[in-house]
Amino acid sequence: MLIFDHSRDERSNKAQMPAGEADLSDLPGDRRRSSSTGLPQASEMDVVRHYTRLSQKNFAIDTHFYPLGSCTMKYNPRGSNEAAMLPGFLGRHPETPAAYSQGILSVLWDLQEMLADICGMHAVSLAPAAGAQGEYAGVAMIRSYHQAHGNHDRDEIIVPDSAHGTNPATASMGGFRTVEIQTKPDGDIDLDSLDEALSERTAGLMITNPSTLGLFERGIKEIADKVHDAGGLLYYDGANLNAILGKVRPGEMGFDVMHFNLHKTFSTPHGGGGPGAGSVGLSERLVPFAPVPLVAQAENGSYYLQYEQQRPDTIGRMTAFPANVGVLLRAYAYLRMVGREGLERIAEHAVLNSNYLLERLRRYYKVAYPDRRAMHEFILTLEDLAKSDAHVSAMDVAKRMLDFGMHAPTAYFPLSVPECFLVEPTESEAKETLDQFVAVLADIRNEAESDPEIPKNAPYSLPVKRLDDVRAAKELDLTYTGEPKAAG
Amino acid sequence: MLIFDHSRDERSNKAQMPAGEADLSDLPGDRRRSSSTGLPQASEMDVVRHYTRLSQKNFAIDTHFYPLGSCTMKYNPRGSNEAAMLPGFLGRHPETPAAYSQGILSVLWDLQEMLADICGMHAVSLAPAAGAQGEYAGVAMIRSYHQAHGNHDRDEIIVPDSAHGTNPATASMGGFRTVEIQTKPDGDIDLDSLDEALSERTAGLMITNPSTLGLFERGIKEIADKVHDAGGLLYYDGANLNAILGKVRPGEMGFDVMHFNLHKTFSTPHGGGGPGAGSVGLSERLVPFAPVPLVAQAENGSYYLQYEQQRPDTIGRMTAFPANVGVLLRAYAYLRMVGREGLERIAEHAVLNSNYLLERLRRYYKVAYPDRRAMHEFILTLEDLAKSDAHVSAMDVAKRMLDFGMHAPTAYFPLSVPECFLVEPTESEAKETLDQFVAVLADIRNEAESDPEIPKNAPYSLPVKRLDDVRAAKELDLTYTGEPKAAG
Amino acid sequence: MPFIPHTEADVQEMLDTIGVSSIDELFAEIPEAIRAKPLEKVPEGLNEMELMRLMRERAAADEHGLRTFVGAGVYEHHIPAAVWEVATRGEYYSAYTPYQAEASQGTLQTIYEFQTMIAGLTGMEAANASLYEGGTALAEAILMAVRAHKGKSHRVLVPETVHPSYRRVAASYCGAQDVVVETIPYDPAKGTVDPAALDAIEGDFAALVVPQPNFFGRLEGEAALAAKAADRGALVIASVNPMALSVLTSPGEWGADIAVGEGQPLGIPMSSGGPFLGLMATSKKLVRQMPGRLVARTVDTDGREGFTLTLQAREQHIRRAKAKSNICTNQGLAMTAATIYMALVGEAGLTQVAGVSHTNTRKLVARLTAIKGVEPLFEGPYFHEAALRLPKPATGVTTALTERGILGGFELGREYSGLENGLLVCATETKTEADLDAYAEALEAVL
Amino acid sequence: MPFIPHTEADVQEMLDTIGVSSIDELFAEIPEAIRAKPLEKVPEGLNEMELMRLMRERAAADEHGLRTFVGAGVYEHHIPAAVWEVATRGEYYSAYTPYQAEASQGTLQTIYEFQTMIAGLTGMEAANASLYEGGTALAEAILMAVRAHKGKSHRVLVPETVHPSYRRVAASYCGAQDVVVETIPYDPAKGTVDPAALDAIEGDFAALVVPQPNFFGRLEGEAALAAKAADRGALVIASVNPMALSVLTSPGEWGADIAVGEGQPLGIPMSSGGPFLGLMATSKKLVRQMPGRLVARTVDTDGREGFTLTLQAREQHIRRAKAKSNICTNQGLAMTAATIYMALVGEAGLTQVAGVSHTNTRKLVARLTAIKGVEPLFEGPYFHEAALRLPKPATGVTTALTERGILGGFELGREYSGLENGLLVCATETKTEADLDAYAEALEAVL
Ligand SMILES: Cc1ncc(COP(=O)(O)O)c(C=O)c1O
Ligand SMILES: Cc1ncc(COP(=O)(O)O)c(C=O)c1O
Repeated sequence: MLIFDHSRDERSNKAQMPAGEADLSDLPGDRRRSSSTGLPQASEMDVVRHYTRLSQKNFAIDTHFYPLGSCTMKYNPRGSNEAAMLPGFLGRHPETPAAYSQGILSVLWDLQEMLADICGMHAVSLAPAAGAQGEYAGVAMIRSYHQAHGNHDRDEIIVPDSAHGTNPATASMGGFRTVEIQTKPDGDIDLDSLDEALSERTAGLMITNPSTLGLFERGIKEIADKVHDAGGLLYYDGANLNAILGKVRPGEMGFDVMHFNLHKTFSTPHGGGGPGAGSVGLSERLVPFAPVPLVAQAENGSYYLQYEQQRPDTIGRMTAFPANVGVLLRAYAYLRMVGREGLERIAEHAVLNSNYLLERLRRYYKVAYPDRRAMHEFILTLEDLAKSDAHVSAMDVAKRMLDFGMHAPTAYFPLSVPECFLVEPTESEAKETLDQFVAVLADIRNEAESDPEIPKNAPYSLPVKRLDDVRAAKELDLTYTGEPKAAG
Repeated sequence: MLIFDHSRDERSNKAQMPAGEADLSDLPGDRRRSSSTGLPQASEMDVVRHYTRLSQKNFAIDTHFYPLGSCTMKYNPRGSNEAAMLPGFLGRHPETPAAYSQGILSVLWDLQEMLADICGMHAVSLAPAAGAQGEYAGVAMIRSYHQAHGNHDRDEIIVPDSAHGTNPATASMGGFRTVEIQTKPDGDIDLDSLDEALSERTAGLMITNPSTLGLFERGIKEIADKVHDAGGLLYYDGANLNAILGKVRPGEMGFDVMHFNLHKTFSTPHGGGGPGAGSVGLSERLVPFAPVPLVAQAENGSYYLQYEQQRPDTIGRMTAFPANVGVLLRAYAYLRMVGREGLERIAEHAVLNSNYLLERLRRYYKVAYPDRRAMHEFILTLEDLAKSDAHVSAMDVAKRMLDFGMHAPTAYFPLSVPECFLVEPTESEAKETLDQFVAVLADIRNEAESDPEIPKNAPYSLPVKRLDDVRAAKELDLTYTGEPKAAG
Repeated sequence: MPFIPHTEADVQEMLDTIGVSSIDELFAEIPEAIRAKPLEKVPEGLNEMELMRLMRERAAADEHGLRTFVGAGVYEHHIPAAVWEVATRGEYYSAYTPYQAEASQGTLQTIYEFQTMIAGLTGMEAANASLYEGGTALAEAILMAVRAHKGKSHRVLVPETVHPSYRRVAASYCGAQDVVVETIPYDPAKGTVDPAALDAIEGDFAALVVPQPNFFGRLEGEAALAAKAADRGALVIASVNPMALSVLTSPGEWGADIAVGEGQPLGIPMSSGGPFLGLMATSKKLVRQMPGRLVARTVDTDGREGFTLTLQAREQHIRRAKAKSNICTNQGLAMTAATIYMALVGEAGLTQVAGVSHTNTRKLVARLTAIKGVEPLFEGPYFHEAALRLPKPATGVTTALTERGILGGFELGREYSGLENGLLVCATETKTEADLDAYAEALEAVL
Repeated sequence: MPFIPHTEADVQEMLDTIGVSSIDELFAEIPEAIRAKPLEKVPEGLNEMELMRLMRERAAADEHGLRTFVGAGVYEHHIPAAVWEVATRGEYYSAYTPYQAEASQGTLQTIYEFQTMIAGLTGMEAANASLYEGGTALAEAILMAVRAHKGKSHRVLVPETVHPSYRRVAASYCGAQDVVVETIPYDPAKGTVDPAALDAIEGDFAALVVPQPNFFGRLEGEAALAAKAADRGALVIASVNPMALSVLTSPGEWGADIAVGEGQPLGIPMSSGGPFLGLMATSKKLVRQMPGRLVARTVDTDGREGFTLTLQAREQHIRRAKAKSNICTNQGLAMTAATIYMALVGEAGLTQVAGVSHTNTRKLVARLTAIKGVEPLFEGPYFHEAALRLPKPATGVTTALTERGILGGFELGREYSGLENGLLVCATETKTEADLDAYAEALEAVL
């Protein structure tokens, strides 16, 4: 049932109807809307009931194990939410003068400082709204840097074949051509392939470390040297930072610029797709180009925001208003609760959970990089099962898991490993839960071999059975126009 | 899975662990606990996940139609909750001096005044914690009144056979003997039976009007006169006030004392069993005996609480601290949003919904009082079905309804009608929902007649199937001791 | 109107179905003579925005930034954010009493877990699903003890060290049933009841109430008291603070037959006095005498674990005039919150909260008694709350303290004649060193 | 550690299973040379109680009780309590992007409803599941228009009456892709773009942006502008406030090909600037050029209605370097809140909120222009926000107003040279008559 089905003409929710006069007589008649907006007119109770029931149809961290690789689905502390929803923060208009905003600005300043420390870089800008926008800020700074140095021909960004889609997409948005390099069978970057790719057109290299294969790139120092020698800069995709918090710092690995995914590493949370925050860390040479605003401290110790005026070489603004402040507040709250020592413990237990699962699952599934130590996540490949007579794909196994009350791992990413699962348990999950997960995956392996139709038609116990994606794209029913969806 | 299954020795939730020193060395060793409390030691995430998932196993107003007769399951405005949870209210210690508490006291004063107006009585005390406690306060006042008038022999309270269980139970707690009187076939109280019951031992009569049969007691004036003539007082059980808000006032019907169920009529909400508030309304002659505290206004206009000192004839305190203030705040918020006119509209639409359902269900089920106008609720009797060859009881039909996503009406109450359903839709429900409810009940009637095993084994789609109450009482497993519940 | 979904068309259709021409006709059975006069005190309705403006103003009027050092039965503890975020989920918040078990497993299992936790804390075998609050819980325990007493005595002994308001509630509840609540005095030097004093009391009694810690924060000689009562065939009712139970021996261990208390410290805000949470636990033997709802674990027709209300024959809706109590609506949501609180802090956390609170109170006592003329009122151990003697009447002192932002404590003279200079202070885990210093400075200044 | 459930025994067992002797060994592949130095700026962890104390202090530091009369792209509207109580339910709050459709029907159906509502408001055929905020939504629309433009022009015309910060974001986004964002000046008397001015602009362009209302609150000649752009083969991008769409003709009706805007007025708190909600809607024809997630209604294998992500080939995770945008994480939770908001207020409610806001601004303008020397900056109709000319520079005036508790408006001189005396004011439905009076009094006093 759609919310529109609860709607009736004339129905209205009086408690949400402002009482004042609504005199629109000064608006010219030809500007006045006469068509319906189509917004539903339902009772407040029916709205609450509808969305409460809808929400129950989701799997979420608060209800299920959710080992989605590359996404760091860890516990989202309710304390962070409460702290971020304090009226003093929520009710502040972004145009409020700094003199009346020292509370929030002090939080943002502290966060900048802490993040800079964590990434081992010179400065941090909190401006970007998500990881991908952080990447955009990063490549824009790389571009500005080269231009400032008179290098107008550096128009290539190198990315490994295992890179997340946002990396090449961002390179394109930044006006760069993407050059893809290969991964060796052991999961490290193929240095020959890198050598080949590097040239005087190289603007930079974007990588994730640990990589999206869940492996620590052992040649990182060599890679950094090579790129720097070739005149390029190194971009660090911080999506996997959880694995190395307090253990290794991107700055110390040789990276020049990076983004954090605060909604992953600092658990702000995911919200069914967002919002996030993609704060960027910068080495000293990139600081002039940082996206604005930056929080700065005046001589008298008070905080204020710096914009284009104070930072003429900035790549500019990422959003019309300062940043996803509510997300930053949650990240700050989380970081303060976790603390210095806690950061290392996070990395350690995330890696421990991942290696434990890997070890236990080896018996049932093929590990993509069996001889490597996994970091916070690892890859299984189900190619054998998919190519067997059973023809059970990673998708089938993923769907079947849902019936057992487990969210599936990321499937079919990275693209470089066929029929893969990228499994990231995070440090939040107890051993009992991991053991249950192993049991479920073992059972499904059994089913797949003995009765493949079971996984192939899964799921059975969810609000819907398997959905028809092809029909979705063909009919492209993107908005409700009053028609029920006919079967068949 | 129980919360205790998520527990492990040594596990702890550091975010909720105060950091200070815990030095108990001054406590004598023989007083120090060495045994385990058995509280679980689970991670914060597992606790949140556990109770989030548990909650999903409930039907509730926010998820389902819940036409529980006598319970007034109407929409619980989220705005009332937000208003009551403001930190200024929540953080106040009850011993805070009145001078620092004018905000909350002004709310409580206003609420006293509004409730007194609504019930048409002289004063209101907000002290009682729930309806039953309001009843207790009422009978205690009746007792004090008679004693103050030298009538020490009035030790009987009269209640109709359809009365709610709390009425006779309260009479007993108040030291009274309960005398039961009959209801006529038309649902009104049998005046002959009343005459017979009345005597110089009569302390009072407790009734609900509309009665628990959902009928307006037409003889109320006569009844009141008879009781008063006999020297008794009239107690009004306010559980059904929703039906007559702004239409009839208990005081004007001749009642001397009453309780409100703020958690019903004013939607504060039910909370899975409570808390409630059972504020009492009093006629002038009972005011001296009112339970304390009462909110009073000083000469200078400021508010304060009156206790035994100012009110020496009080029946005393109902609770150690003033009242269920959080519930009172929600009732106040609700009342302010609804407003004067809204109160009448509530009564009207509650009665409309009830009569509409009654009319539509007549075709499928036997109406207990077919010739009477229903008020906010009405009774069906399923005796015919239960006594038919199908042997489908009201309980079976109730359980089957759950499968259709409808909470069952109150069943087997009032006791005076066999195999009954007491159906109270409330004003919050839209016609569409009522129509669906009719369709479901019609379907189940069909099932019951054509395939009685279906309702008799229902429900099928809930977290559990029908539960074994007999075994529950026999084994009396009231606390978890680490044993799983064995099947069989 | 707010919260009414009907359109005019709906109303017309419904009236047509019913066969009347107006809503008014539906009220035709109500005699004209008793129709209500228009309400005078209920103002026009507000929308939610207006309501929130009004309520924010009223709430803000009470935000004076006072630092709370008063306990006296209500304690300011930290409440984890998750407690009320989860407890106010619609499925808990807007459900009724779990009468339809299959559609109420959430509430029912939560109660079962709560019962287990309370039984664990009190060291008893069974606990109910809540009573209104600590005072009525004590009153109900007294009535229960009288019901259960073999010798059918109607006399119950209640030390003066029991919370004065609890004693008042007990009086309100018991008088009508001819239950005599008799006070036992305390030793003015110690602030506790001398167990030997019991020997001086003659005649039968149904029960003895033992507060632990008592209203002064002092630890009673609970085991000795209990033993003496048991020797005389009386039941023992423990009146306890659940927070204290994480560090003190449990009533079950020192011989209580019934344990009652106020659950407010377990995640319930001080909320100006309520809603709170009445706790009651007892032995299996006495469970059928216990008032209030009980949940049992059982199985469904497939043999799967499930939860349901049980022993309902004790309750008013079945037993009516013969019920164990008239209680119906209880404190469900507060019970849910307390369960989540106890699960979140866990065994170790509760001990730590209690321990830090106790230590903070000790530190406060040390700082305050360092001030000239301030000394402990009683000798002997206390838990997380202590009675001090000031050099002058406490009432004026607390007023002056409040002006300095300190809610300084409970003035014992309000309840105990002779203790006009007595002040009962408490510092929970929420208090910092700076808070303690601020109190000491303020007190020094106002004395 | 907080939020880590492992016991020592767990860790030991897990290490044994893995076959290593310590956690450190798991990090053995990381070269020693690059191991991190100890962190210096991250303090010791706090527990939740300490955190809340800290955060309450910081939040309280910003509670100055200012009355907000500034809009300029962010508007203070009442947010029904139900919006965030439901949106922060764990199932919405802690879910990921709905990639596993069957386990994400809650989020997916919510998006589908949101798409329907936004399409309805804008009068367009399709809407996406959100972009970051209004500024990036405009930037993405410009890039999209360039992609879609038949003539392959890389030039886009943007009036100066578009929000200055939006234009800055567009510049940040477009430069690298050689898209030229060209400014069109406004008529200084009217505060709008003269449609005739378009005729003077030579050459091809891919798109024209039409703000409605524009940054000054003024209504542009939207239909004329759109018609002129269309005539020249350019696409029309509407940049709109969704609140205004309940009372103004929709972009779909006046010829827009793409409509973008800031969804903040729909139940999102001002939150110091975010998270907000980028809106984008377009025609079916252009939907394959649109960035961002899309949800379609489809059926499951039983033929039952269900929802799933669709046209993912536009997105980075499939199309990579050729994707329509790099966006991945969007503003999901804000989208959920906006959907609930729109459902709660409904068609009539949104019109009423817009109407009362507009009327309040009119009343404010009347009161303020009654003050000597204060007059409308532009002639012609505006929606719920108006530019005034003060008798002196606005900057000093707003500072003085703030000291009197009034956040008085946006100083236009900050963005428009020549408008140093200009002040952009706004009064939403949250403002009472008393608020309006207070502003007028304060302004009179400080001028
Ligand atoms: C490896 C990697 N890089 C970048 C991103 C993009 O981050 P965001 O979704 O915050 O834009 C993701 C997110 O899924 C990712 O996993
Ligand atoms: C008719 C009637 N009277 C009294 C009560 C008792 O009220 P409470 O549950 O608030 O104690 C109820 C509640 O169910 C009731 O329905």
